[in-house]
Amino acid sequence: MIEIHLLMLLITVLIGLIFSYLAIIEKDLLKAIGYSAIQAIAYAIAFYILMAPDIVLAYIAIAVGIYSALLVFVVSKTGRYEVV
Amino acid sequence: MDVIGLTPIIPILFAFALPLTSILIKGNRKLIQAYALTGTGLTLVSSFKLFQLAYASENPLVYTFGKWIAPIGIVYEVDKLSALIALITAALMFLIAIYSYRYLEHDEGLEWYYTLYLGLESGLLGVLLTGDAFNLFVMIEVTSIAAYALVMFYRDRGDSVTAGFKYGLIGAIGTTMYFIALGILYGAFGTVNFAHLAMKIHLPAASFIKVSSGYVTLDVLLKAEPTWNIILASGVALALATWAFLIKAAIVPNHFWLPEAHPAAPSPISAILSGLVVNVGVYAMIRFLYTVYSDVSGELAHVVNVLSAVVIALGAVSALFGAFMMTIQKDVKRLIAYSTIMHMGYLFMAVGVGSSLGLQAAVFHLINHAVAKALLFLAAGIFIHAVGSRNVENLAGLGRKMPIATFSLAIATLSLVGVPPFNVFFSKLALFNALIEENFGLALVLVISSAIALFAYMKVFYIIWFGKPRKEIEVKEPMSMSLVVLVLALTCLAIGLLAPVILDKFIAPAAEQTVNYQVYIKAILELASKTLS
Amino acid sequence: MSLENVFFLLMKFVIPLYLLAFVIYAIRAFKGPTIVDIILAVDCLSFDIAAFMAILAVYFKSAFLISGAITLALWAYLLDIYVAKHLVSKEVGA
Amino acid sequence: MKKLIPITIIILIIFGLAYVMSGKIEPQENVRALGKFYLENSYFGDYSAKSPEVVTAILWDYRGVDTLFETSVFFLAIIGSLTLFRLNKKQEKEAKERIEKVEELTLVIKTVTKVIVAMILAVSASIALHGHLTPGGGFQGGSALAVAPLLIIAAYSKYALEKQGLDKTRALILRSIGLIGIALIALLPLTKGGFIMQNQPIFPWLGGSLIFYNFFEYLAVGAGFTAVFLLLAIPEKVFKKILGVGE
Amino acid sequence: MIAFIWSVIILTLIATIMISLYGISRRPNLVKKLIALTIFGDTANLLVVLLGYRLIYPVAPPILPSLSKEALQTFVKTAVDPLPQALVITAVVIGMAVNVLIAFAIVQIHRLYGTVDTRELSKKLIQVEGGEQ
Amino acid sequence: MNELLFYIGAIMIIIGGICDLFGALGLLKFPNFYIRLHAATVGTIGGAVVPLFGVGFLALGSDFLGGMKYAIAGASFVTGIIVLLAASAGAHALAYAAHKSKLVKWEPKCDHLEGDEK
Repeated sequence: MIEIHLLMLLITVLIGLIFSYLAIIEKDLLKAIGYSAIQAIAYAIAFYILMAPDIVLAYIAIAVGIYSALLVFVVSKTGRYEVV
Repeated sequence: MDVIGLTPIIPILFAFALPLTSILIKGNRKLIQAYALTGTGLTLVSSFKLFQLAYASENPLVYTFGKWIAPIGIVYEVDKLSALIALITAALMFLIAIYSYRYLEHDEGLEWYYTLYLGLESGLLGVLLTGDAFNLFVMIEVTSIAAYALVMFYRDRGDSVTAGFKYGLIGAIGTTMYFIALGILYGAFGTVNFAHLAMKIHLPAASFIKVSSGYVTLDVLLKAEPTWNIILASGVALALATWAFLIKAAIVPNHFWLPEAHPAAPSPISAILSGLVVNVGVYAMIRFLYTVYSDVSGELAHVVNVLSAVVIALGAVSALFGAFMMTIQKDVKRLIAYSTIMHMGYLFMAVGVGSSLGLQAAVFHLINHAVAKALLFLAAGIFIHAVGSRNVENLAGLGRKMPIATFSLAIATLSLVGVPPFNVFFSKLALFNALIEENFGLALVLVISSAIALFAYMKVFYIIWFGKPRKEIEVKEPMSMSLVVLVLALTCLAIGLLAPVILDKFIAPAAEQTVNYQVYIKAILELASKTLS
Repeated sequence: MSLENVFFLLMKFVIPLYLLAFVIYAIRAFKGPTIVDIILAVDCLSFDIAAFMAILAVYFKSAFLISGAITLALWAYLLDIYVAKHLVSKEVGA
Repeated sequence: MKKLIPITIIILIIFGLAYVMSGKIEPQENVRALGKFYLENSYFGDYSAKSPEVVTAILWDYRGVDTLFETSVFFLAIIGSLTLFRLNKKQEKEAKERIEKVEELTLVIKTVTKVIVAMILAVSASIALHGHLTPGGGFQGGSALAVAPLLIIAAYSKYALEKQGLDKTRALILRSIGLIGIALIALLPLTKGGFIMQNQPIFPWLGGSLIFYNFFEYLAVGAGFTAVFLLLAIPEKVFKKILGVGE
Repeated sequence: MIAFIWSVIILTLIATIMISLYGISRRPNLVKKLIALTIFGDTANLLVVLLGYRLIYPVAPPILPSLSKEALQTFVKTAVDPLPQALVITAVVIGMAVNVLIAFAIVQIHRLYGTVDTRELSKKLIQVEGGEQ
Repeated sequence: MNELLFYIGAIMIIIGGICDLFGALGLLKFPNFYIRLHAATVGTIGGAVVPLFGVGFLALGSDFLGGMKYAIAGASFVTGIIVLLAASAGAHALAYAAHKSKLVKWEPKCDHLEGDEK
């Protein structure tokens, strides 16, 4: 039965890996924020499966909410596109 | 005993209440200054009391927060080393608080400045007193975040904001590394307390310590075996932690933030950053190498030896690098910042040597460097405050108009390059002795870099004293600022003159106690058995 | 067959369905092409994960795990509003 | 699709390495001694914090000093942000003046936001004040509370929030009250001959002092986030004028 | 099988850390650096929580379900390690505090220089230093 | 009674799972953003709200959860109501933003929001 937990964990962690990669190479910063939000949601459910409800509550608030809102503010005050 | 626990709590309590107080007193500058002086003064008194207590007792002092003994809760474990450095820290912070008032007379936001300042003090003291590796992480973060914000205090100057940003980014990476290291340590040893870690590492050797407690749970807790391969885990964790401390102490591959961040801050903050905040890295390194991983045997010793070699090499490189970079600087504060890199290189060389002599030299040099470097920045700050520029050329000829400041600057420079009657000479002598035992080349590095630094300092000094003023400006020495630098200059001289006594009375016992991990563990265990029976 | 066994049988069908849906949402988020598509996918993903968390709470038989779902729903809505506001007017705050 | 080539290679390498590694790893099935100690003692036992929520018990009782200074890290970060964006009295008034064109979102969003704000207050308070029994606690509840002003800032504007009387200074005052409350609760045991942050004999009921800590932390965190985002919400044009740079 | 999936998870997290470090050091845009920094901190936290997990079934969160001695027995047998979770909550909050401060610094840099690109920033910084002399 | 509640809940969860999958497929396959919004509604209302209420009923009806079934049920209903409000408003906000900032290329037969441009 533990394999089901581990498989769910594996899927979330892989989604986290792929979307952090995308967030880092994406040139449109607003899209990068979206990708990093997906990474944060994936990690949130990973914390959930790891049986850490306290962290889930704190982490969702910070990584999905505060970081995204903060980054949207920062992007709206600076520039939207990254020049490479 | 409450004084141990209260020492870091007093400044943070004052910091918590300052924003509210400032709203209540409508931002009156004098009252805010008085408030800050009260906060730092109380801390100074408390840390002096702590110093007395620590030197009066044989064993390290232990304070248990919430009555929880060692591995369960957080303890503050104060040995002579931490008490000594804490005293220096609190004293310097108090003096610099006096100095700051005049220096910041043209700037708004004094209440924010002092809130961050008190937070910084609390973090520094917490780093020194704590006996828990995770609490060390939290305290390093308290120190760093206050430091980042203070570097950016001149928010309308681009260079200072950029420097603060870089400092923050690299600092965040470093502390996260340390956090991963802590995770690995917990995974392997099942604890994050320094004494308990030391006990698990010396597990066969530590069986001499009897736990006279009837409580089964605690007994199991103390005797639990490490769960992972401790050699691999120690290696990875030490490497990550060392990287973090190298960042905090600005040793060569990670030094690049320092020459930008230190000059960009207001001069009193530069003095604190260069004199005290970089010590965090050195102190934490000493704790890990000398207390937790002292006298290890077998493969673990191999790991520690490799680490020491790396630390020595990086220290030597940064000593030379700092010295060379000093000679080409035009900005006074940047020059002093590079000198900090050089001195941190010395300290890491001494820490890496691993002998008792090396530790003594490192501790003595750490203290001397803190005093002298703070003095240098403060004295330079007086000139910068008068002229409003950091360029050496603009400071030309000011020396004759400001005798006290120039006198202090002279003492600071002479002291830092190691001229005999002043304090740094004696610690450099001790460093030289310690290094020549290890390797002749390292001693040579010390001598060469000192000579280069002498050249760089003399150039600055010559310009300030004999240079032709660019334009005539009326300058007056501000009394409170001059007083502070004078006190520090006299301290330099006094430490220099009394060096053998100080080395004998304060430094040697501190070094001896730091290396003795058995006493460190015993203090915790005795308290545990006493509380429980 | 007791209710508990029925429930676990149910889970064997429902969990793969949800995981598959998450992966498909993730693909949409990856493909874009515009920012609103990504945010819409994030939105759906987070609301569905909130539902999934509630289901898993029954599956793990623990009431403590469910409060994450409420917060996730709240914050996902916040993200929507912020991105929408940024797209409508340059300043988010005003 | 071209973007995915490097990541595919990375994942393949990971699977290869994991195949090599998997023989050497033992799945961990036991808790470490210290963790077991906390599990056994947090409610029952001789070293009890009288809280069935083990994580909160560790956070605010066993390792309370960590959390006290963690709170002060957050406090210093907010003070640092205020230092960076500091305004004097006149400039603050200037920042509060409504700029001419304020883009508000549609009526639908505003109405829903109103309803949700009301729900947030209830949910966040329950998360925070049951922190010693169920997951959650001061920080989690406070950050949920902070959603309410953040939603108002986005859906209406920051001026709407300030018109209701919640400006930066008030948020800062609330925050200071919360922090001073935490510090006083931490120091209170000293007067009864205990240690700093001691819980049990001094606060003898369920959860002990945890509920006070959670309440004050709830206030402090909620107000702190509000202050940060109110500062960020000042329009760039206004701030550039105050700073005297650009355009 | 369990060990294989477990090691894949750990290696994936390490790979994520590497990618985020690449992002911090190599991407020129400061906002991108901040995004990478948040990912770095989160991944480190997840890695530490993973250390406290137990590979058993059933497994429970570290919260006592009911206040009775019988419940305690099964609870201790099934609950995961609470200490890493407590450490991680502290680390999450601290990381958030640092990131908020860094975000403010980025906004301020943009106000002063009009750019958030490191290459342009270093050019402008050199200009300023040259201008002072 | 319990069994009835349980089976109602179970059926709602199954409906939710299927709706979720179809919503996801729709989101993947539909050609442009405004059409994808319809699929998103299936995904959020059908895929999240329905199973959340389902979990609430199911938890009320299942005795194997013991005393915590009321907590689970209550939290699920609250989450369900929040999602019900937030999902629709969020989708509306995104659609409004997309239209206002002219992000998405489309050729409408008639655009009722045209007058709202100013």
